[in-house]
Amino acid sequence: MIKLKLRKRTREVDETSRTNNSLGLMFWAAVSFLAVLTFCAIFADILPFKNPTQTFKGFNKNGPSGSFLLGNDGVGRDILSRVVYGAQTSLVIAVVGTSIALIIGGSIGLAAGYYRGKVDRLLTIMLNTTLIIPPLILFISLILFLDPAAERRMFILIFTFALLSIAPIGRVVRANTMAWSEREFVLAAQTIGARNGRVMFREILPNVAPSLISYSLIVMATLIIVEGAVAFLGLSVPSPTPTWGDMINKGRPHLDVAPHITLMPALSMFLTVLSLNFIGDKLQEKFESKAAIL
Amino acid sequence: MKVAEDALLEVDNLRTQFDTPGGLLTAVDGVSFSLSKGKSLGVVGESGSGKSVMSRSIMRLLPKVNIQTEGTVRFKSRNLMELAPRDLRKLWGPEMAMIFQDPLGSLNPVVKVGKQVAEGLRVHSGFSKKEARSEALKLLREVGISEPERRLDEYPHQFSGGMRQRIVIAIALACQPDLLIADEPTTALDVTVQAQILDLIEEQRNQRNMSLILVTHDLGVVAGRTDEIMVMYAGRIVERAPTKVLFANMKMPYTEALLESIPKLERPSHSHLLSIPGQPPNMIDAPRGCKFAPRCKYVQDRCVEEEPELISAATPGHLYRCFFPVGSAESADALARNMANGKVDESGSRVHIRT
Amino acid sequence: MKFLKRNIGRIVLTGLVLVILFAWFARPPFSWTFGLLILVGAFGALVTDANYAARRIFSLIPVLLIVSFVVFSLMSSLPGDPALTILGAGATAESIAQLNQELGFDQPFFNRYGNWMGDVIVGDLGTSRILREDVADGISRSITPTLQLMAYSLILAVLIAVPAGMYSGYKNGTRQDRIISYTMLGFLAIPNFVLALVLVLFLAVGGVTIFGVDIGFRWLPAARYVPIGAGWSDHLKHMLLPSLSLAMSQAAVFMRLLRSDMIGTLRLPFIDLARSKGLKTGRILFRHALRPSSFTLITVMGLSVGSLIGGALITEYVFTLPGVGSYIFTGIFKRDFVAVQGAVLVISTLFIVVLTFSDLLYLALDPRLKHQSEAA
Amino acid sequence: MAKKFVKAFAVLFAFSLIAAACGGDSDETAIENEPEVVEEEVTQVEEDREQGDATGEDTRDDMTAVHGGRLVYGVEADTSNPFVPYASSCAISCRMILRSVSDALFITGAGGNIVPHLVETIVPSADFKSWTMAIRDGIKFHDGTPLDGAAVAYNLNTCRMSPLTGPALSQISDVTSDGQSVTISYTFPEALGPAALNSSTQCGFMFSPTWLQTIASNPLLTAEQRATAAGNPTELVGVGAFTFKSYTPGNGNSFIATRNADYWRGENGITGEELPYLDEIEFVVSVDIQGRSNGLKGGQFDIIHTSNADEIKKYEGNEDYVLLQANDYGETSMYMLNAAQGTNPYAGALRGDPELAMDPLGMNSTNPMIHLSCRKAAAHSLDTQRLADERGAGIVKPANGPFPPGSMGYLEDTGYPKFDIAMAQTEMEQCKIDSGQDPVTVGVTIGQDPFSAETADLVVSMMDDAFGEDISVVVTPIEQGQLIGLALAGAYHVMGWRNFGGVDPSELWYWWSAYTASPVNPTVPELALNFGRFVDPEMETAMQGVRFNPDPAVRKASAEAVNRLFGKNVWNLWTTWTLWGLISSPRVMDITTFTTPEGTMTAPVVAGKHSVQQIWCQDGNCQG
Repeated sequence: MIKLKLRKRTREVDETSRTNNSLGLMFWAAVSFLAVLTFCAIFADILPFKNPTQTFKGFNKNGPSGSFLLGNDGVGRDILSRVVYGAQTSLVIAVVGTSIALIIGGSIGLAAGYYRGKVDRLLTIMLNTTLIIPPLILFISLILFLDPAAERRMFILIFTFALLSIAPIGRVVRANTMAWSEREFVLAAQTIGARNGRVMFREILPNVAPSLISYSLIVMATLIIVEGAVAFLGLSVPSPTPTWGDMINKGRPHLDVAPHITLMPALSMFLTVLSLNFIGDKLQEKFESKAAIL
Repeated sequence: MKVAEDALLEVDNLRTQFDTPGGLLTAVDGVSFSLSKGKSLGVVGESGSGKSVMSRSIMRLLPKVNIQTEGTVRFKSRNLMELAPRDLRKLWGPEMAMIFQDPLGSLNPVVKVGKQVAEGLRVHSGFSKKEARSEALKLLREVGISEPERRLDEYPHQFSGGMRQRIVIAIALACQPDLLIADEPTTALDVTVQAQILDLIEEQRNQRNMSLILVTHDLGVVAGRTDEIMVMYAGRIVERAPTKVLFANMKMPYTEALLESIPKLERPSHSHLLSIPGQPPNMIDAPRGCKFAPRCKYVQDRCVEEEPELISAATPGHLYRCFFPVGSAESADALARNMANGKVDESGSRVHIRT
Repeated sequence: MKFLKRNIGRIVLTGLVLVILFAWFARPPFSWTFGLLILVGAFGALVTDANYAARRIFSLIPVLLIVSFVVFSLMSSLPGDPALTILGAGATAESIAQLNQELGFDQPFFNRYGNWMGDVIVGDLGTSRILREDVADGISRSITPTLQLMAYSLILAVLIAVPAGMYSGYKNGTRQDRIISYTMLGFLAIPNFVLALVLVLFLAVGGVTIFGVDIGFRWLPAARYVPIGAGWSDHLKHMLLPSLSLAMSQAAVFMRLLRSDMIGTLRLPFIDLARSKGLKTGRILFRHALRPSSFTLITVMGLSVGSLIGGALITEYVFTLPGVGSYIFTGIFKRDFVAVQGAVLVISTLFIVVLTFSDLLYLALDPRLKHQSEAA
Repeated sequence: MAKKFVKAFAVLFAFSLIAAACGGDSDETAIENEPEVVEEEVTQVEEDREQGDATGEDTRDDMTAVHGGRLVYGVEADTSNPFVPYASSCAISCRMILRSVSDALFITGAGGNIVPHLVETIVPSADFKSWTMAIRDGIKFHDGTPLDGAAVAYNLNTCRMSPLTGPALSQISDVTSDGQSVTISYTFPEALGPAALNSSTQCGFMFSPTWLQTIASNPLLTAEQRATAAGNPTELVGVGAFTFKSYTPGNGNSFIATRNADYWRGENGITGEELPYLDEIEFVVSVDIQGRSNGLKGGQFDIIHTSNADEIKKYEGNEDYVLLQANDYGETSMYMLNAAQGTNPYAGALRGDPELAMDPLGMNSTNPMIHLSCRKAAAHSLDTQRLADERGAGIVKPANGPFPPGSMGYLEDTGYPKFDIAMAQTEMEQCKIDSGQDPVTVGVTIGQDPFSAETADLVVSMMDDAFGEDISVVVTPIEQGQLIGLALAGAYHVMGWRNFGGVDPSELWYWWSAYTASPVNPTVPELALNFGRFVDPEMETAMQGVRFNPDPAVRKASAEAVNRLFGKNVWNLWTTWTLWGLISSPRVMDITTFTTPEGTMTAPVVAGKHSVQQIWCQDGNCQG
């Protein structure tokens, strides 16, 4: 008995320095960065950004300057506005892809974790099937076989990314659901005769949601990197629509003479992914320690 | 406080504090005692009374982060508090060893038990693999494990709870320690197995002329098994006496309460923890006065105002911390007063008003 | 009869091994996958029991069927005139008709699938009309550098992640822990294609000149593959940068996992017992804490092979390595469906085998599970 | 008299087959072509570039060549598989490989003239309809088969019967041999004759007939022979300075050839020279120019080639490497337009089908570029000077036609639409009416490398600037080696391309002829060498003036007329004159030097290609 107490106490001790109610300056820095980026991406058309596809004659490979804050790329386009519009592409793909995966993977995970037994086994097999083909390879085959002409690339990107994220999200939800459905209040709800659907959505889901949200952020970060990789191979949304991976790829020939062309989109991607991961981590820590207190 | 000349372990004013979000938590508060070679000491107290933390503080096994320990712990005249981790490691095993509460958790689930027993021997005694193995075999036999040759190569999950604790004991005994600290060695075990394990520890202690600190929440466990008993409450020693003296003439109301909570035949064993009404005090912001006062049936205003010192009783070696010791006239008066003003009910139990 | 019944697993396994050996000698690209399959089987038999390993391997069959079906369906949804797309330049009407017949586009879907599976089972992945080469040969040739690349990346990632994760978990909450954790979080956010560019720029081709100061080195090769046969040191030198660029983000993932599991493990009582035995910290961490903390890591390592394969695609392109990634990459841009189809099939099979392997490894590392599996 | 005539024409005429080709790193894809007259020996690279034809000659101080060394050559593409000339879409990388393992019948001289190499003498008949060549005696293929008249005839016949190379040799009516002599008969009087089979022409390279007979794709084999043929078309058996050692297809893999001790120009050969100097040569495919350039800097490659001016520019003034630049044999970079529509009476007449459709599959029906107004609009919208400056690092010049400065037919003003947004918009209004599209939708096919993609972005943005919402451009990247396939099949709207290098316009006729603009062979319904598939009667007339009129003034006027026709009809969107760069470690010597056994100097670089027999490395060690 005393042992248990002691352990719990040391655990709290460890976490004080990190979670201690406030989430820390870094967390808010990350949130602000994402907020600014999202704001710019959403209102890019209204905000005074230059046309991301317009090439400015005589400005090719120029470094940062007064009128082009992040400089110009290999054909004189404004890197700042391309970074912002690239964020649009990345965020749309990541957010929509993750949302679809959340809905599908979440439902599967919830049902599998709640009903257990045969339902669980069947759904788990379904989830695992999507893991069979390595992600990038699956995506590339889809591109090649479904649409080599790049016209519906965005759709395929989102579809594939959603497909790839279903299994990880489903697994997290399943595990969480299993843990929560053991809790007293769930059992209580079941004993007073609440319908399964109601128990799942009213009792379990709200409790699973916090960790699910923080995990989704990490999934989004992953999707942004994968989109970058796909664009780097020249297979993402067709040019000249700006995407970060494409900008990095096209900056590659100029890396030794104008590194900023590669650096700027790479940095944006780095900061976005870092922020998402960081926020996800922090939230998870916080929800976990809360759950532990319960 | 006077210390015997042949003391193996002397603890002086030991204080352990945890740095928690809520403030500084004092788990062990100024504990002093000594233990002679070959003697055994029972440490008794409820959950949260600081006995486990104390035993770890003595071993210096507590993690360093956010934990402060003060005072001195002299073991064979060396102050453990001043020893470097390297030197401590040399003591652990051959000089002092520890047995923990949870026999399954104490064994590494992915290492064969033979290896776990032999490990200390390999590290401290410089045994070869083969020597260590045969020594481990001997140890397993000594702690009463049947078919030890076969079982050396099994994993902990393949053993029953009692067997596991025997293995833990074998591990602790492996390097012939002079001091064994057993921290609630039987709590997680069945009642029938409890006695076997305690007998085993006792038997081994006698054979090896080892000193023993037996930590438990169950006064019944130490009754008749240890030379001395030390009762702890809220991180302090509240009573200490040779076993016979204690049982014959206990002074502390808390000890009395503990004694009453020893499982009786008619009561299932797991209910004993609930048998002292009320909760141990908050160790972060402890009340002034006697820490047991809120739960004490003899409590008087003085107890709440002022904390009693640890004082000697008439019988030699008997210390206690109470203004109204059990069995004295003052305590009888106090109890009568409390019954009169309704603090204590007819059966002698303290009436608790929830706040 | 009784003997048969009791040893059914062993017998089936032996049979399976024989079949696989046959397939191995029949066609080379499957030597890799099936070779691994044999290893997995043998390993499984060793660490658990033959029955369990055989069951596990048998359960792969439906999975492999699903994969082959998915791959084949993709192939069948080819847009436009497949024969023309495949033949490309130099096509004659005769050859187009012949190819259409060969590919069996006049037959119903399931017939075609059946025929194709029949070929695949004996190791015939078809002939790439664009590379003018047997696909199986092409894959078996190009898979060696890729497997090496992946193996080295995994080793590097583990070499970086295990000490970092253990130390960070051990020093949980301290400044050192925070430095390591944040560094790794950073590596998690650097895509491997950016890391590859940066590594090449600064370690291979002399870097950049800023204000007249050269920043960078020419320590390591920037391109090409050197087989082991040409000398280990040369081989490893050429593989170092590609492996490193793949390894870092994996190392970050591994490290974070290990760290959190380590923190959990270090709170367990057996660590206290180990300490009370007077063991050194290093011994406690490596002998007692590492293995129980590594179960999640092993599962994730198996899964990470998937992202390594994807990463290899990019890495091989940047470093001019003739691996399976390059093979697929070229195939995509050449619109070489047969080659891509074959490569995807082989890679997926490989991936599944690796996943199975990591499952069995998990079993081997945790005797409690083995016990359960034996009981079941 | 006859001999003089030949010589005069030999200078002017050269002929090339498909040099289907791909600039792995350039923004256009190349169809390689003929050498061009080099007016003078040039020493100042910079100066020459101003004139439009920089030299590619290695002008470093002469040192004595030594034997030994292993040269690693980073090449831009793996386009050549299989290498057999009759079946290969042989680009520059493939040509370099052919030059290492075999020799051509003729070779381009330093003055752009044609010099016999495997051939000893050549004599035409009186009517120039039949030519007899005497092959040098005593030369053996790597497998020991002697190089005799029969062997040469066999090689030529494989090319004639192949659907790929056949159309370009359609003027040959017969090839006969006797001992060491070969006689080629033509349907027309041919002023130049077989001298066209020089080192710029893949069919000029000789391979062992014994070996060719084991190749299943050999068009001369019967069905039964084909069934048992087990030879590998990549394991070349030639007469060259190096013998085949190994070939592995794919990026990062390589073609390796080792020194042929019995080379006919070696110590055991008939000339008693000591070629080649290198022990081994390895061509490594590295399609990515950054990968190639990094490989050179990292020491994995000893020499690389590129037509990416941006990358070439980075090596200017870098003393760690030797940079040779060459645009002597002028290719032109362009966006090729597919004009296939309607019927083709010219080819139809040959085939007996007056209704021969240009686009039987309707693949080009939605392409707005079949309308002149759309082509003009596009041409007016492109700022070629800007393309040259920003994409060619300012070291290349904007092009206005197929003939670069210094070549016959070059004009200061070809009438090709100049960059003019107002004009572009006017034409676009017409284009919308003509095509019935709004916005006008066009697909652009380009190579998959980032540099090409970025150039395409610039082009698209120029069109956006000019037309705004009126145009919609879809850019599709595809592997370089596959571009040629799409071009041959006519499956594109607009394609980034590089072609039309040559000494004389006459050799370019089949790229532009109406006869080759639609399916040229009944068994090959898709392929056409006139990739733009335009049918232009005026072009036919002008090209006849270039091909068959011996009067230089008439020929020049005809060539200029061709140039003006291109300007007027905008069959292609010209961008720049292509520049090639060879970048090497300073240890590699005499990269472009090559003399015949008789001591005649040959042209150093032909559109990026050069000989490898006389390359040597300092101290016999290329890596140092």
